Amino acid sequence: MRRKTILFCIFVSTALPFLPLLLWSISEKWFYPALFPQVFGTRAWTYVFTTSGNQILDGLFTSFSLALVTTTVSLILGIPAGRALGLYDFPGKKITMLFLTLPIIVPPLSVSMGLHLWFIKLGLAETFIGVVLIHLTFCLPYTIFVIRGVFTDYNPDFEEQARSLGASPAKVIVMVIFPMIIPGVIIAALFSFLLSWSQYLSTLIIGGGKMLTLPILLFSLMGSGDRPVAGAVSLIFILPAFLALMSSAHYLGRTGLKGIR
Amino acid sequence: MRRKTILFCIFVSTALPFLPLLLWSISEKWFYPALFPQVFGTRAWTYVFTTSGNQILDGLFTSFSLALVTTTVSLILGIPAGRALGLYDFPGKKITMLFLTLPIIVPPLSVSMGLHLWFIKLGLAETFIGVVLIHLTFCLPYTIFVIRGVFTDYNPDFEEQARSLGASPAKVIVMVIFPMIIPGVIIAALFSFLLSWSQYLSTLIIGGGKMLTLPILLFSLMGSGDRPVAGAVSLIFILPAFLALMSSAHYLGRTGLKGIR
Amino acid sequence: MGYLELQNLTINYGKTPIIRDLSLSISNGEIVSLLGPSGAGKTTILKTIAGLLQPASGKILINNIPVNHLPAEKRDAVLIFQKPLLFPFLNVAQNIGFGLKMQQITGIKAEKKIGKILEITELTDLQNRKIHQLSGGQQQRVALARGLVLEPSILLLDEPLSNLDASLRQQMRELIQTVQKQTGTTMLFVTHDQSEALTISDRVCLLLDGRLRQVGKPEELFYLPAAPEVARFFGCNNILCGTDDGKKNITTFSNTHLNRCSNGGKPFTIRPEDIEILSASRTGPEVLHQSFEGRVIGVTFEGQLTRLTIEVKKIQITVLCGRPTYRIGQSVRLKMPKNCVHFFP
Amino acid sequence: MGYLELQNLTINYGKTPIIRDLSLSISNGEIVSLLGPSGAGKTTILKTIAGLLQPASGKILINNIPVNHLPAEKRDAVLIFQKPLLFPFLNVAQNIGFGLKMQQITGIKAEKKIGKILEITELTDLQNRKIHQLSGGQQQRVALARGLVLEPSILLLDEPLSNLDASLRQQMRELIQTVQKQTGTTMLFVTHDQSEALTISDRVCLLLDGRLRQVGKPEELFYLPAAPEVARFFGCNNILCGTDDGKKNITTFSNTHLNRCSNGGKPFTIRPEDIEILSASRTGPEVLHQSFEGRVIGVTFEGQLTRLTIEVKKIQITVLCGRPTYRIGQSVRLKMPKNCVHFFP
Repeated sequence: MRRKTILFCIFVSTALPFLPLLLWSISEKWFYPALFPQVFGTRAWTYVFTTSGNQILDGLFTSFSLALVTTTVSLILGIPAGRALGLYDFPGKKITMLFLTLPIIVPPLSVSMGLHLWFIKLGLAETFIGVVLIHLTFCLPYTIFVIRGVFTDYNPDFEEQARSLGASPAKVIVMVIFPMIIPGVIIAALFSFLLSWSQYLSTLIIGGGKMLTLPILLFSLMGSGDRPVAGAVSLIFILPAFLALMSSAHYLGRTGLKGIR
Repeated sequence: MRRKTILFCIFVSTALPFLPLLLWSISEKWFYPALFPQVFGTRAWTYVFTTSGNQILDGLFTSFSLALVTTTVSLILGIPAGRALGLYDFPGKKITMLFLTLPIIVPPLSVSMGLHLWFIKLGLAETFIGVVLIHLTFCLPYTIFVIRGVFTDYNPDFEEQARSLGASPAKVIVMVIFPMIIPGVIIAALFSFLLSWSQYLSTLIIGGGKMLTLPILLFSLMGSGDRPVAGAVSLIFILPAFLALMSSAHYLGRTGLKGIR
Repeated sequence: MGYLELQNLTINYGKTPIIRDLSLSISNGEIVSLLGPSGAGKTTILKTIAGLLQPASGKILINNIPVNHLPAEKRDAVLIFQKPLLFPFLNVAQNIGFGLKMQQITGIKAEKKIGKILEITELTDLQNRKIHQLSGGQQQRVALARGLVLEPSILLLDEPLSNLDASLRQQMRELIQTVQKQTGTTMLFVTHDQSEALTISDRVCLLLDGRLRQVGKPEELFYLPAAPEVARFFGCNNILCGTDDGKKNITTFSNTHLNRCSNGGKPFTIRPEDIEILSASRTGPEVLHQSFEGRVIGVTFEGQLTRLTIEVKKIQITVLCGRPTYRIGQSVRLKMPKNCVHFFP
Repeated sequence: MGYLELQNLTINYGKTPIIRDLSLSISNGEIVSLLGPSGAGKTTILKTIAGLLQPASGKILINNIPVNHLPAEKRDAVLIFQKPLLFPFLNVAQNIGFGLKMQQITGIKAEKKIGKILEITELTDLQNRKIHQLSGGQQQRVALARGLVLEPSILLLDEPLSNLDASLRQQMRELIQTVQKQTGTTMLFVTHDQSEALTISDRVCLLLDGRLRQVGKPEELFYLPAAPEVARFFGCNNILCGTDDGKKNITTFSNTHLNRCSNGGKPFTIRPEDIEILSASRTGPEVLHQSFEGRVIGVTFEGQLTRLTIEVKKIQITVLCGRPTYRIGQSVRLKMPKNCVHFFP
């Protein structure tokens, strides 16, 4: 009974915030004292998917490409680094881990501010690459952490066993290492993608208004007061997180959420 | 050699963003093409700590109280929930875990937007409690995750052994459970505090400009263009993260960063 | 002083009884082992005695006082778990002192008690060590000391030797015996290892399928098993139906059917190492009368003993002999000495 | 066909040699065990043969062909690790087929081979199971099958029984022997458990301190140890200095000093279970001449055997006898049968 209560509380408290967004997006009229919209309608969704909503589709594209590139780079650099941190002991490992946590816990606002001038000097401000780089400052450490977690549970003896069973070093990578770490890699990719996807301040500071990502559009929609459209865009904005979460539920369950706990 | 290279890269890439903040805060003049300030000075720091900087000290206080209350509530609710999730198997555990990840990976912007209207209706908008509640939507799941991690490595047999050695149930809590989980609790508290401390959008949306926390002041300073003061405030802003990290290095090392990997 | 009495104890897991109607009484200063296969519910019994589980029915008496209603911390019995479970946030001496602290015993009095136990368990040099600096064997010693320092009437030990490797096991076994002699503590310990139970204990209680099958001195269980299951548990597969000449000299034997005998025989057993193999040269009528001809069909050299499988009239008999001097196919004569033949009661 | 020859193999860990100058040759179809205490470098030898480590010097020949330069995947020897190390992302049949896939053997040919091995290892019913659905013993069987299916000239097994409990160990032991008979695979297996080595192998190689101390049949190592260390490894502590009457009848004996003898004696050993205890009634001069009077100072009932410690002229002798009929303090006469006395070479 006590556990069911806990379960119920958790469920309600997590689902609650998303209900109003849905309600907003299908409302035509919703004023202060009412608990639910007075008039329902599809204006907001029509707006988002018609030509006048081009800006939103562009934002979707910008956000998506930013997140994709950031994630790819994070994985390329993060997998070898995470493997080294997870499998081997070496002097300075502890201090490395400590420094890696820094960008995760220090707010992106400060990091972005700090790097802004240097980015201007290097011609990176207001560019796609610049924004990718600023996103990498937190996506990469996060990826390294998750991959490191994968490799602390990883037994390199599997590789030797495969060698003795006749697998060449190349085949060991493709047929042993890769399938062994793929659940962790998917989680790392997921988080890296969503971290980049949901950036607001850092994109604004380094992108200088040139990179109109979905969160930036969303915030300006908030300011303009068109809440139904903001609600609809907000749902689009949440969609990949939700999709990714559901599709990776299998892996999340399997690894016991080791990567992100 | 290869590992030393990795180490060096990691070190440089994490320390780099904070150097310009320091330089900004002690500069009087720093214009575009120069790599370093042309004129150094203490104007920014003087401003921050004099009467004219009262607003900043107020912001510091607001941020600190918000983070402290959020963390306390997170721990009070998160420890029993995390214990249940970590120690026991029950139907619906997996789905609970899945829903718990939602607020962590869904951007605070959407959550805040979604809850804003309901908060207005409940009279929570623009209040301290309202902002605490919105911070809790992500601080609490995070805390539950970390505490759950602590309890998956925890052996409840310790409690039975203590009972057999003569400890009453109350003494078991104080003298066995508490010291066993304290490193994890410290990490959970730390992350909860820093998560709340660094919130910008959610505070802005729910607080409606009434809760002038440090990040909100910082962002408006950015806009005003007084970069030396922004740099100094930014360093103050980073300080607790840095202090907490250093003071908890002991625990972080001990638990192998299990809580946050 | 330490008397323990269990009266008709039944313990359920959920609603299934796993221990049924168990009665046992242990005298002051005895070392009694509770022996049984893994998963037989041995630990459950210890936890019930310690007060960490409630029995479905039955009484538990410590020093003749019923303790069913007492919570674990108030029972005069300390359970030492299989894993050392030392508190990682305390050092060795603090771990040992934990129980004393719970009893409000502090200061010099506690120090004296701890010092004495440290000496007995040879841990004095390690008293300021942290737990993670100890080896597995040292941790096990500290766990034992942590229980002993409380001078409980009954010390309950759950597989105290199972996590140790061979040489440490020997050391720990000797330590438990030494400690028992020095302190006179009544001990009930659980094990699944028959040689451990036979070596260390004054009495052995064999638990099979949730019931006590036999309680007695080690030699009694080993040489005079109460039932075929007991004999099999101690590694004796020679369960046969036999007829004797009235003086326990077996004249004919056959296989049992579900441990029962038809055609007038009585079920008996003989330990494989008690069967004698007669040299081929002895062929007098007396020898022929009291022995059986068979053929060696299996030889496994196991070190101290060699395991022979010998077929006598299509019945397979296991014999353990010394040096491996027999070959497969060889004809041998077996003798079952009458003082070694045991008819089941 | 499977011949393995190691010539003067030296293996370093870092710069410290851990295996020195090891030579060994194994014939087709033999089961040879590499026995030694934990940490003796046994696994290192297997890894070196398999090609996962490079020796500092020395040659490895498989079927008379030097293989030092070949990478692991091209050597005709498969190493089965101590842990099953089954790939969690493949099912049982896929795990067994992994090596075949690496050799480009697929389709019906692979299926046939896998099917045959599944049968031999009694895994046919489990072939579609996922790894995490298997018990520890089943996993170990799959690991063995995964190596066998490749029909390597040499199968290297690293402690194949160590992760199993007693009854599974027995099953797995029999499986290895059955498989060996059916496939005729040459096997080199590593163990730290002497009874395992003695039971399963055609020949035993005892590795102590990085060197092969003795190689031979199980009985040779057990009864004719080449050195006191070998005798001690097999649990025999009776290492003495003795003089004989020329016919191997020991007339006097004394303690050794660092395994050496002063005053003319020669070091010898006798297994504790080979020493006879004479009944007190036999007192003829011949008996007195060939036996030694002593006093029992320790009795431990261990089940099949009873361990007696007997003091003869202040020298402690260990004797293993059958039933525990002796008491501490009792006077006994020991006889050391001359065919059981072994003088060290």
